[in-house]
Amino acid sequence: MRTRRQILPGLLSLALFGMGVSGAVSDVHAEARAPAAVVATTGMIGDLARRLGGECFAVHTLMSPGVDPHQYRPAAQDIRHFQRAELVLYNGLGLEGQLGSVLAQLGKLTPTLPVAEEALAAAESAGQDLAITSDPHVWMDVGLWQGAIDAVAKKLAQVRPDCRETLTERAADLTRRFEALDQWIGERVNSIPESQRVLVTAHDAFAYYGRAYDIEVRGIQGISTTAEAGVADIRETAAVLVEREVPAIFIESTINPRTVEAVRSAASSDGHPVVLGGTLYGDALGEADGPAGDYIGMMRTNTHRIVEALGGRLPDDG
Amino acid sequence: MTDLLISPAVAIVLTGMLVGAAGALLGVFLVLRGNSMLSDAISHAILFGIAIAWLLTGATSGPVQIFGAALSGVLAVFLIESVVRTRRVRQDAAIGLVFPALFSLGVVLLNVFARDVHLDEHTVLLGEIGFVWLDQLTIAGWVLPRSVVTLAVILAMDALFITLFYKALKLATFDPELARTLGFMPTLLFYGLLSLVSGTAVAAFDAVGVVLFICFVIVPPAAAYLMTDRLGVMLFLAVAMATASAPLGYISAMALNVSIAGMMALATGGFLILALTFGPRHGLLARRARRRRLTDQPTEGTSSA
Amino acid sequence: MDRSANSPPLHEPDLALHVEDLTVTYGERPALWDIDLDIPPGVLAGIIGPNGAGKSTLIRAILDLVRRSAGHVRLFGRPYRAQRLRVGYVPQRSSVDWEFPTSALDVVTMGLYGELGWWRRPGRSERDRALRALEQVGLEGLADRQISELSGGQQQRVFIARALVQQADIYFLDEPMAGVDATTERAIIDLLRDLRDAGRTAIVVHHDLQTVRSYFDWLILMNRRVIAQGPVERVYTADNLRRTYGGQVALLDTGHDPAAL
Amino acid sequence: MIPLLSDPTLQTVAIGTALLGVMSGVLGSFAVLRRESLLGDTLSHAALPGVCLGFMLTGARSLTALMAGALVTAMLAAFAMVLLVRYTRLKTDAALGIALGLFFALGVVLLTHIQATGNAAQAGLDAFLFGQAAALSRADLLPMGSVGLVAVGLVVLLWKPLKLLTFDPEYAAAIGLPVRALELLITLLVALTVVVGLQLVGVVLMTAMVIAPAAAARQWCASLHGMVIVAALFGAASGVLGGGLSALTPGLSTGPVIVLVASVLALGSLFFAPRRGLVPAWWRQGHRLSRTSSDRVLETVYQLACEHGSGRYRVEEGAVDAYHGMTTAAILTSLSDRGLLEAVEHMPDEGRHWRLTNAGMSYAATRAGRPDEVLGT
Repeated sequence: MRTRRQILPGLLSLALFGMGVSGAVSDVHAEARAPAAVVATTGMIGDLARRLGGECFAVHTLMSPGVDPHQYRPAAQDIRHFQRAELVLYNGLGLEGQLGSVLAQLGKLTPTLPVAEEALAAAESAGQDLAITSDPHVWMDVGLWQGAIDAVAKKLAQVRPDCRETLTERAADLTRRFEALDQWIGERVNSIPESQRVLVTAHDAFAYYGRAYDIEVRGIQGISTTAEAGVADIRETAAVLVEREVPAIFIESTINPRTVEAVRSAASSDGHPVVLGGTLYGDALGEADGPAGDYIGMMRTNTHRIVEALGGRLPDDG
Repeated sequence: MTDLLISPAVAIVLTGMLVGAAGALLGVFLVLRGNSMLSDAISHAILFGIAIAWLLTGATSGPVQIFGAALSGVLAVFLIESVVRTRRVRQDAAIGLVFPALFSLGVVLLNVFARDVHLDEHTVLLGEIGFVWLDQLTIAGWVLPRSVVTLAVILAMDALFITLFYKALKLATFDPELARTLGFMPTLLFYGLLSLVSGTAVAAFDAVGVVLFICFVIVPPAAAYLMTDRLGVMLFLAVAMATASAPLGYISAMALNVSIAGMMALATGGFLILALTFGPRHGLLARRARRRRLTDQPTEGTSSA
Repeated sequence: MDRSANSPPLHEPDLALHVEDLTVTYGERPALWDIDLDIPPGVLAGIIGPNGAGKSTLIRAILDLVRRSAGHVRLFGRPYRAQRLRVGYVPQRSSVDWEFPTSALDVVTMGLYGELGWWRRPGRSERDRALRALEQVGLEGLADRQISELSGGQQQRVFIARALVQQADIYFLDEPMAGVDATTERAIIDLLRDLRDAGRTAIVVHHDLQTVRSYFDWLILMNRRVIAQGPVERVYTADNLRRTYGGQVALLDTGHDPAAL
Repeated sequence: MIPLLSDPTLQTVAIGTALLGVMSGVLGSFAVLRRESLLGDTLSHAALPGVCLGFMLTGARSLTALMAGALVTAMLAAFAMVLLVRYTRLKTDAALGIALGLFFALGVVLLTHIQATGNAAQAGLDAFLFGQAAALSRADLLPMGSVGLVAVGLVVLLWKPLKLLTFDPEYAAAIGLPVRALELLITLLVALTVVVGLQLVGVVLMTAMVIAPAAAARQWCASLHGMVIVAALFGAASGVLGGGLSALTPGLSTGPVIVLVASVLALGSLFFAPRRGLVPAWWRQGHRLSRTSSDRVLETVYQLACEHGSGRYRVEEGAVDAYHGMTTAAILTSLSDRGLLEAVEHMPDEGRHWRLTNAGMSYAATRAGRPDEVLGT
């Protein structure tokens, strides 16, 4: 007995097929000169593409500020952006989880580029010894991240050959600015007294930063945010703070601050007052209009807060 | 996008319909047996299977992980049944004892052994219907989304099991003791059903995520249960509502720019509310109408038990 | 449904039901102890005893629904496994969920599922046999009625029709008269009498002592062990009733019951 | 290293989880007995939409707003479940599943809506559902303590009506108790416990804390007040033990360890609880075995033979086991070694059978004080 209600959904699904199929077909014939659609998963990659691509490309970033890549759930329109994308830039090395391995396969249909893996490959070919290879947070080392500029620029040029000159020009300019940034961070972090140069955060996002700028890094819990800290993790981290007399500990923008607060109070109650050194931007950029709205801004803000809280010197030009 | 056989929109909706049909088909028997919460238990037990599969093989994704996850679903069901068999704990408490323990064991194992490896449910199971069309494979020259292929096979297996054992399942669900006296093996059937639920669950988690699967297994069968008194019609209605929820969910998700799986799940909720109010016999309106008729002619009332 | 030709040799084939040394334990205490029963064919037998006497357990042990610690059961000389299709079972009404989406006719057809085996679907002939069984219990008008809309008495008669449809030789009924109205009770007992007159055997767990003498021609009084069994007029005595219902019954004359620690 | 016991972090975690353990033990007992043990699971998932609404309304991640939102949607889910069970033929498990699935789906929808609007303050919003037990702070103890006091206080205050409601709702309604109000009160208290516990220990732990302590206590006590007290103790013990264990080595996340401790307690109770435990039953059997002399077993065989009127009566071993409530194989073999019994076949039974030898018969007869009576062969 098919009641009236059952026939209705059947009709609806037929209508949908028509709309879905036609939607995809009309986009392909869009005017070539319009900016090529590029999709970037993380804010850092989106910023890189935007700075290189300029008006030739329309870059859509999936993970908006404050969104933890491990907990990212796409909204419906994100799918449409993916459909229309002529290039997909993603981080790789497991940051996006299973989506990353799926995107790797997408390469057959649409050009994709694992930016973090490219950065590591560039560094390897330049003879750098890479201590860490499985950690996806490559953008934390400006020097390494810089390696990805040329790979991204080349990929963008393949999509829009007519923008090749502006791309190489912007790539060179960006490389210079990254080098300056890399240097600036190195000096600033170096100004922190050796003994208390310990960066404690909620999860291990800053390993590359520590290796590149010679600062010891400790995360309270493992790499993936779904792991949960134990009391021993809290006590052990607090003990390090007390032992090394580290003045500050940092919250991350995408992580629940409870574990950091627990370590801070554990260390303080043990006779060594520790201060919250402000919010660092680990896995995502800050507010678009805020100081950490773009990659360079993010790295400067992070460094600024780390150096200031840990007792380093910040010349006024900072 | 290059020449895809099926446009992403169709791939997403098709995957949703396949999961809906498979989930609802098995869900009818789970709801009638009073085991609907097993679907939630299986979804949490998966992490334990992932941890064990990684410890044994080091794989962070791929078929061995999928198999490990399905196996841990069946393990959870077996442990729940053994706890219930001691007759000291009821089934709902047994479910609530077993799956948190398995989940926690999984978390501790991952935390201790895989501390620096990127491994959790997200790395093994995609669990996002929005991206199913990205994952293609070619069969005999046809480029098809992998999830559509796997789910079509799973749906076929579920449908085959249900049609083949329809009589035995019906009797074993209604009156397990009589089934045993007539020579059927209700416990064996039950384990067969739940292994299929576990396998379907893992494939569904990979394609659409936990939430949508649990909704498809419980909500359409419950809605159908309120609309009919025939098992065959209940199966048909449950599958129909589940498959209809996929396109409805997709359209509303696109309109509101929210999670597609989430809206598909809410669409099944919409059907439930429809069934609740307009259900021919058990709906609220029908019930109120019958009560009004009773008060008009008090003598001729049918005593419904 | 193993109709294997090489079933075990006949043992007391002339008896409808032969039970020897049957013992069943729940946890640490025997629920049934050293039960010996011999029931001739063509009788309407009642099983009576206090609550916890193991009446239901006895039937379920005979039907292999409960594991036996000791002893064996023979129906017409063969174990239950080989006689499945000749046995009709009417469980307690409370053992199923009557909200299950099915009709009265459907439930009765389920009685034939054993005969049909795993694969064959019930066809026209099965439906007719089920309809005839419903007529026997006077419910042919309610064939398509959803079972939750039947009264207690009607549900009980559907269960009986489900056993009748098998045209079995021996029927086990677990408290069929519990919680049914007087008219249904009379209809059920008339049915059982027709079965007996047709040479079938019916074994009924019963609780209402007033009706024992008029309903049954064979009687078993038990309280975890058999106190007495035989024709009603011989065993339905004040002494047997006192020994059956007089509280805890010693399993053996050794005076103590070691299992009851 | 700071000595373990005086360590402030461990103290806070121990106190906090102990408090939570008491609350979930007390209320869990009612949930388990009312066959709504998975209420904790459903309400934990149903809190997500509330958390999102709380965030969307206040635009910031203020704790009170999120918890208030979580409580509201958890209660709505509980209310929907109760309505479904009362006004339709759906049973509790289906109603729980529906409430869980649909409310969690709504939560995911709202979450993606917030993510799409790119509001940076949303960081770690759904991490709210995956609490960090180890990250308990002193500031959390006060609200938890007060909520706990209110919940347990109400249960003590309304003890008799709640007890009657749990065991015999029909009778409670018959004598005029406001059954519906009481049912909603219990569900509200469980929801309160879940919401308070949720962001401290997370969804899965809350599900376990509502069930494991109560299920464990159920094996030790027959009375409700006994069960509730023991459940509270088990809950507190799981918290303290779990916290302590996870303080030993890094990497042991506190929440899951607490769940494992609670599960071990429950499993242990299943096996070792004196009255209902499986092991004490085996122990009683062993104890009985040591106290039961072989003469007693011989007497059983002899009595059975007398009852069956023939000395040659073959007794099945299973029957002797059943009578003595233990496995008597060893004793029977020792008796046959002494020539008092002999093993025999007794078709068509499957089990082994024993029969008195002549020597056995006379020995048993003299012991039974009837030396002259020799049974027919």
